[in-house]
Amino acid sequence: MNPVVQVIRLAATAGESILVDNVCFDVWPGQVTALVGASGSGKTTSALALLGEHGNGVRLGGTVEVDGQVVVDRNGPTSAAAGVKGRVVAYMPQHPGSALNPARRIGATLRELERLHHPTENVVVEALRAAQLPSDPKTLKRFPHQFSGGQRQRIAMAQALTCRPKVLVLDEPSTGLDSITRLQLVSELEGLADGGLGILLLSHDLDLVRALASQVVVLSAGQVIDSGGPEVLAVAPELAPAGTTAAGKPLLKAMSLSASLRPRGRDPILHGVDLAVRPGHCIGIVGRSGSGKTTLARCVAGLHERYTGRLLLDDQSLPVLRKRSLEQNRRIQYVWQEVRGSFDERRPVDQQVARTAQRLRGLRHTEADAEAVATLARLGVSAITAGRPPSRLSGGELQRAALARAVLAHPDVLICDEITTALDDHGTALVVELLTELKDRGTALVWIGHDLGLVAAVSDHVLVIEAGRVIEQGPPATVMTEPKHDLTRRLVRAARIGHRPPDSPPVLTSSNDTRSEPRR
Amino acid sequence: MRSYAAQRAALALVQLAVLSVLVFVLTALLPGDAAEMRFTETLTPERISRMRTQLGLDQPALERFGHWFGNVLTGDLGTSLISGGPVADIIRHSVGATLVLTLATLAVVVPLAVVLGIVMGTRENGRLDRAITSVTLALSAIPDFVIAVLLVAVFSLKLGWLPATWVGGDLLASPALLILPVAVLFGRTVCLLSRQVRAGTISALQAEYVVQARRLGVPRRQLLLRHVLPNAAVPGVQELARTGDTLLGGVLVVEAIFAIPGFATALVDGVETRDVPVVQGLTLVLAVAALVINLAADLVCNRLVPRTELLR
Amino acid sequence: MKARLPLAGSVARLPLAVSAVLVVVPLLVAVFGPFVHLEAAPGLPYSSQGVLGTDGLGRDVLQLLLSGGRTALGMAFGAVLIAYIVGGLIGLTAASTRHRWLDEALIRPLDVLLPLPSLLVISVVAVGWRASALAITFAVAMVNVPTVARLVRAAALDAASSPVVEALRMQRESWFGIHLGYVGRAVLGPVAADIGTRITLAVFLVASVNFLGLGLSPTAPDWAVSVSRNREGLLLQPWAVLAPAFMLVSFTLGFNLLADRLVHRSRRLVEVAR
Amino acid sequence: GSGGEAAAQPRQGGRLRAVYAGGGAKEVLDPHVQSLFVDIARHKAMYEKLVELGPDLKPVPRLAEKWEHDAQATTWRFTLRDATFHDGKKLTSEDVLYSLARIADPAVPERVAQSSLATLDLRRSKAIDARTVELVLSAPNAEFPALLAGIGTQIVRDGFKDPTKPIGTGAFRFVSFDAGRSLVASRYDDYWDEPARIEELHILSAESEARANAVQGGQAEYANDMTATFARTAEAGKTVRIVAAKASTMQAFVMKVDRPPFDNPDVRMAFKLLADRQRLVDVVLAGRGAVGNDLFGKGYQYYPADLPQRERNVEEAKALLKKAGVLNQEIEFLTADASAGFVEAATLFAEQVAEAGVKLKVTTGSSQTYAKDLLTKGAIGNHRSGAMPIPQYITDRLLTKSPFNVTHWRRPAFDSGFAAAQVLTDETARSTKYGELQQTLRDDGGIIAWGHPDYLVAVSAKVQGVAAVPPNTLDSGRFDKVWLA
Ligand SMILES: Nc1ncnc2c1ncn2[C@@H]1O[C@H](COP(=O)(O)OP(=O)(O)OP(=O)(O)O)[C@@H](O)[C@H]1O
Ligand SMILES: Nc1ncnc2c1ncn2[C@@H]1O[C@H](COP(=O)(O)OP(=O)(O)OP(=O)(O)O)[C@@H](O)[C@H]1O
Ligand SMILES: [Mg+2]
Ligand SMILES: [Mg+2]
Ligand code: NI
Repeated sequence: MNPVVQVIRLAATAGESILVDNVCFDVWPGQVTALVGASGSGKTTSALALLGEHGNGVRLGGTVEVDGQVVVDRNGPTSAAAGVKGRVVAYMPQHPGSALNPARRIGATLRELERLHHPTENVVVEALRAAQLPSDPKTLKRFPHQFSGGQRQRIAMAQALTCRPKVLVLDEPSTGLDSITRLQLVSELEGLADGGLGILLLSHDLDLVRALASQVVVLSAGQVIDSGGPEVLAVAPELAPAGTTAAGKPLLKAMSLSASLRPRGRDPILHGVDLAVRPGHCIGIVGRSGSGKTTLARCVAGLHERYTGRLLLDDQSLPVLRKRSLEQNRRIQYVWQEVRGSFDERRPVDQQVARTAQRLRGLRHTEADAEAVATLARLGVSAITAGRPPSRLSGGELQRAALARAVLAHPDVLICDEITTALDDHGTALVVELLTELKDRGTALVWIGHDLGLVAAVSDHVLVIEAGRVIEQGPPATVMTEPKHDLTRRLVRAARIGHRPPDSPPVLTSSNDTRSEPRR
Repeated sequence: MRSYAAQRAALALVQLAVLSVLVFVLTALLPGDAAEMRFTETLTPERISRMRTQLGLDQPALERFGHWFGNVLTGDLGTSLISGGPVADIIRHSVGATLVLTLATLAVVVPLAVVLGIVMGTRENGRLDRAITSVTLALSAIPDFVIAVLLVAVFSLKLGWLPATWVGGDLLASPALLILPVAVLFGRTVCLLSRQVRAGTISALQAEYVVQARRLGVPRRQLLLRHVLPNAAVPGVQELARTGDTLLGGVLVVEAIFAIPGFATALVDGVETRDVPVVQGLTLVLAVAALVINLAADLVCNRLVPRTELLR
Repeated sequence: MKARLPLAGSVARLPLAVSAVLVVVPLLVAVFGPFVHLEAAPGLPYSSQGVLGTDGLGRDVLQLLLSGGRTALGMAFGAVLIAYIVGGLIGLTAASTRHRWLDEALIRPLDVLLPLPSLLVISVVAVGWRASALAITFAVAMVNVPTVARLVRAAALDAASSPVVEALRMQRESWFGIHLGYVGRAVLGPVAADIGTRITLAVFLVASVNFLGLGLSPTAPDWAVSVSRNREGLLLQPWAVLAPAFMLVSFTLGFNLLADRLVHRSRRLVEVAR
Repeated sequence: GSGGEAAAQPRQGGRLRAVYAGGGAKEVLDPHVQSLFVDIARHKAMYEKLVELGPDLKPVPRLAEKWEHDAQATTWRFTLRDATFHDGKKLTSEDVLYSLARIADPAVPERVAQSSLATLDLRRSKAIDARTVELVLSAPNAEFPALLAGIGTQIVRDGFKDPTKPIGTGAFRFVSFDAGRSLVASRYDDYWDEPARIEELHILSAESEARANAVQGGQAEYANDMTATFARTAEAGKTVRIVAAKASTMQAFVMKVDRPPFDNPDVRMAFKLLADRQRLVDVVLAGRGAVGNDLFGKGYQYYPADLPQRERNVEEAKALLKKAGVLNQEIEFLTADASAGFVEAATLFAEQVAEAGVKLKVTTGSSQTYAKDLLTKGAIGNHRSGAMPIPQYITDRLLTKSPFNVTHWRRPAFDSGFAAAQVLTDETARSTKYGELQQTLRDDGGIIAWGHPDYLVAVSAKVQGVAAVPPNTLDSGRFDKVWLA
């Protein structure tokens, strides 16, 4: 059997800078080849070369041979590249949802691709089946916005499959997925590979790679530093769950908290959630995407005003943010999930961070600046980087700046909403270190995350939320090892991909996806 | 969807009712009344006041408005205070010319603007893009009455190629009558529209879904027609709906210069002669048209790109 | 109204200097022209006496040109200024209020006004307060208020409901800090893009009103009035029409080109910053 | 003289499109309600009056073949011509009586001739036979035939009710009408005074610019009431010919003699002396007109042509103004764009008056209400008058009870003098008396008649037989004598 894709000494340069250099890998039919590496290491650049595609001002070199045709040679993309697109290589971009044309019914696009590539066969139905979607006319008549996020991802997959390519390139398919959805993805991909498709997987999610790939190529700064079977990846250390330690009076209490989207309780999101955090304690909140975690956090932070129930800080009633006193404001701080939106585009990041200390702790300008720079440095963000406007910072850097902004208030309760999603292991470690120190000084933490291992490692008590209700809670050790609720069990089991093969095949019906109800 | 339509319709009814009151107040604020406007050197003041009584203008304003409003609810727009003829007739007479003019303009402008916009958008900042932008920009910068005066001077009076006025002309016999008026209205509209289409094309071309379609092997022509055009048309359609009012301002100038007996002229005449029922009727028709056009534009946009949010 | 896509997408191709000259000449004439007095003996209608000949009343066209810009441009600028003061205030208040009813009370009436033909408003004002520059200015301003208010509100609302404002509140930033420091600056962009087109539109509208004889007195030296009144003599003495027309076109053309350039520049800056 | 250059044999047939200043919705089809030029032209094509006016505004017979009156000029006997209506019915005395009754109907105040025919006593008037009618006046009036030639005196058919279905005795019969736009009429073959040569007549309405464009662009063959500037432009080309009736109408400034400062005769005289008539004629009328002598009706019957022409005299005016103490005062001049040249004349006059140290502040009002505003507001304004017999002008504008007395000239002596003149059946005696009255007016009245514009009609080169006569006279706007070469 021959590899369907051969990449030999691929190079990509943009002016002076070298983006990718001397990269070699093969893709075999029926197998998954994974390109792994930190953000910016050249994964996307390498993969797009299979289509002869490159960014503005980027030059390609080396050789890329796809299905016996040379698409890239020493002089860059060849004329054969156009023939490869779709028919041989299908590329799924990082956020497939946005790759669907909002103006066209999904059927129209699928049929169009069918006419283009396989006019005589009925590939659409087949592709939909492979992507686990119904193929009835009603579904085909819907527009992309009438599907849930998970379904949209599968539609993009169906589009790629309609071309019936020999190679499927998947760019970061697991970003933002909860563990159950991620598990579904694994089994979908396995099925496709079994059908003889060659898959190129680009990811920094090592667990996913471990579960799927038969070849792994590790990139770093545009160069291959290691390649071989999955064994080249170090086995992830099992994070030991932290035990319950500190005791004392609860610092923050929420009692039968219910929240809704619209006034007077219409469109409820949360239903009677109780919650208590002690000083120096960390409470972890997990749950599937869209279960209401952020809403709960925003209620506590005083940002979500449409709620009923009681919030107590030190046994004193806690109003919404607008009505909080300076002290109450300082004592509870929130770190945004979508960090980029929470920074003002027009001011340097360090100034925005320092402002907290000025406004909430009355520090002078220079003192505040110094403290901001120090905190950012601890988190691995240099002063030079932080002096830029937010648009020039990477997602990971911005995430840490947002944490610093909240920490500068010296809060008593710190709410962290998925603050490590854009971080690599090193960054995560720096964050955990800072938070542990805060905990030791008596700060209470509310930690929201979908990485169950990390949650278990940081928190003293875990809440599992589903559709706005707490369905299970307890010490992380208990919740992780003896989950009582069915969903918790599935979450835990699904989280273990790459560690140990799942003991039973996951359930793939779309009703398990809380976001899969078609929206109109 | 149905509740949306009902909501829009209810809002529209309220808008129309408030608008009627507003127009009535506006015209009531004007000095003089219709009887006075009929004053000529041969009518004595005593006869004028008798006419005022006959026209019912001596009744309190509120009563007159109530009377008018009640009639409108039954579908009767009343009679003109000046000519004594039914307002509906006046509207029917004047709407035709303006409609022909506007439709003819749109028939020229819309296809051209779409083509130009797409050409410009696909060649962003290229030489062609710059050339078209400069030309349309320059066209749109010339006030319509200046264009009109110059066009008439050159093409009708100097060269004698085209008719300069609708007086004595018959549109059916000589469609050339339309050329100059349309040419005047053409410049600004084509500029506004083509630039919206251009912007739409550029953003659609950069959109992830177009890039993705190209990656899946969709050829360029098909890409432009099926994937780019519908998305690029949305800002254009919205602009078109908004242009209505501006276009009407331009139409007045054109109607005045080419002596076209149209809507805008009738409206201004109505105001000048204090013919309140005529002004009310014309405004009502205009407002209904504006509301319908906006609703249609929203629906079309929603049809083109279904995610467009309907309410605002 | 949603923030308009910036009208201009591309760089003005003419060199900056040309567009600047196009704008500045009519502006200078408008501002300083009225102070210049030429010694021109009255002549016969449409004669070629003097630099640019005479108009239909035997007046010197050059002298008229110098005194006619003040109303032609001043009324438009005044109207846009008033529209922005009134509309901007309404829009900002509506966007920043926490009381939904206040927002509704401010914005709903504008919704109702939107289908009111501007033509009607202007002709009523023009007929009612004939020949008053102030009245026409106000009418043109009032016609623009609803759109300006909605534009400002939409832009401000986007900013005011963004997480940035929440973050600023979490930092206990003052009301002024938030509204002038962030929301106001966010509104500035769309407003700057809008002001360019709005001023040219206002120039057009004012000029059209004057042209149609609904505005200033027919013997006023205003550029648009001159074009209107002298077009009859276009073939006898073209300068009486062409000179004022050129001034108007020069201003709007230059202004359009400049606005186009500015909008493009600001967009490029944003793109570079990304 | 005639406009037609002694062309060859008149040709039959064709369509003539004539454009007049439009009145929009104000245009009417009822011949008794007319007031606009375009209405008059339209009705003239379809209807006729008993009496018409000659080129010097002297009454000439029309539907009335001849007339005679008793010694006091109170009882008038009109003999009708053998004419038929468009529906074939012969013209009779009953039609005349019906028409006059219809005009006088008090329930319809807009019938224009109501005031001028107020002295007609219909109850005592009667038909003598089918073609003789006797009209009796409540007060003697030697000018009665001229009144029957006034506006809105058309003879309609007995029982005529629906003005939208016009039936008259005129040279053209009605086809269609669209207010503010057009009237279409076709030749009436049984017209008593030689049927028209053209087949079809369109009378269109349009503003001045559109009229010019239409006649130049070949979309009309006849354009009424053109500007001097247009005439200048047209004469440079070949397609359009200008037919000018010299000095046919009047342009004037009117001062209210009962309002300060014009209640002082010295001020009135000073203003008359300040007007630079030649310059006004040169600029406002672009030279197409004659200077005025502060009197209406230059060239008409009863005009005192022997009075000396008033000349400009700034020094004398200054002295008078100083004596009256109005130097350096500001006076408001109320004008409007109601008629061509109004604002221009006002602006120019303000400059001329300024030379004597009086500031005239020109205020432009609404053109729609100007006629009424002039009557009630301000102290000085513009005035224009079309052609009409001098006695009628005086009746309408210069008597105590005149409805349109814009100068507020209310002098009992003048009134009685005029009344005395009107009953004089001897024309020479009447003429002398009128002359005296007019001299008082010229020296003491409030009218500064600065110019008499030519009445300009533009016709396309192929139109022949258009007479250069003042408006409102028999041959003006008369299309039955016109032909297309
Ligand atoms: N058009 C371009 N011009 C210049 N540099 C570029 C261009 N496109 C990408 N780069 C740079 O090339 C490097 C590799 O980019 P690439 O998108 O391949 O990274 P990646 O491994 O896919 O990262 P990620 O995980 O963030 O998607 C990055 O440092 C990036 O900044
Ligand atoms: N502004 C909104 N408009 C409509 N629906 C909303 C809005 N905000 C939240 N929701 C819905 O409320 C539910 C809870 O949202 P929330 O953001 O709290 O979820 P989450 O648990 O934080 O999810 P994730 O893990 O994806 O961040 C979701 O179903 C979401 O779709
Ligand atoms: Mg990438
Ligand atoms: Mg969330
Ligand atoms: Ni809008």
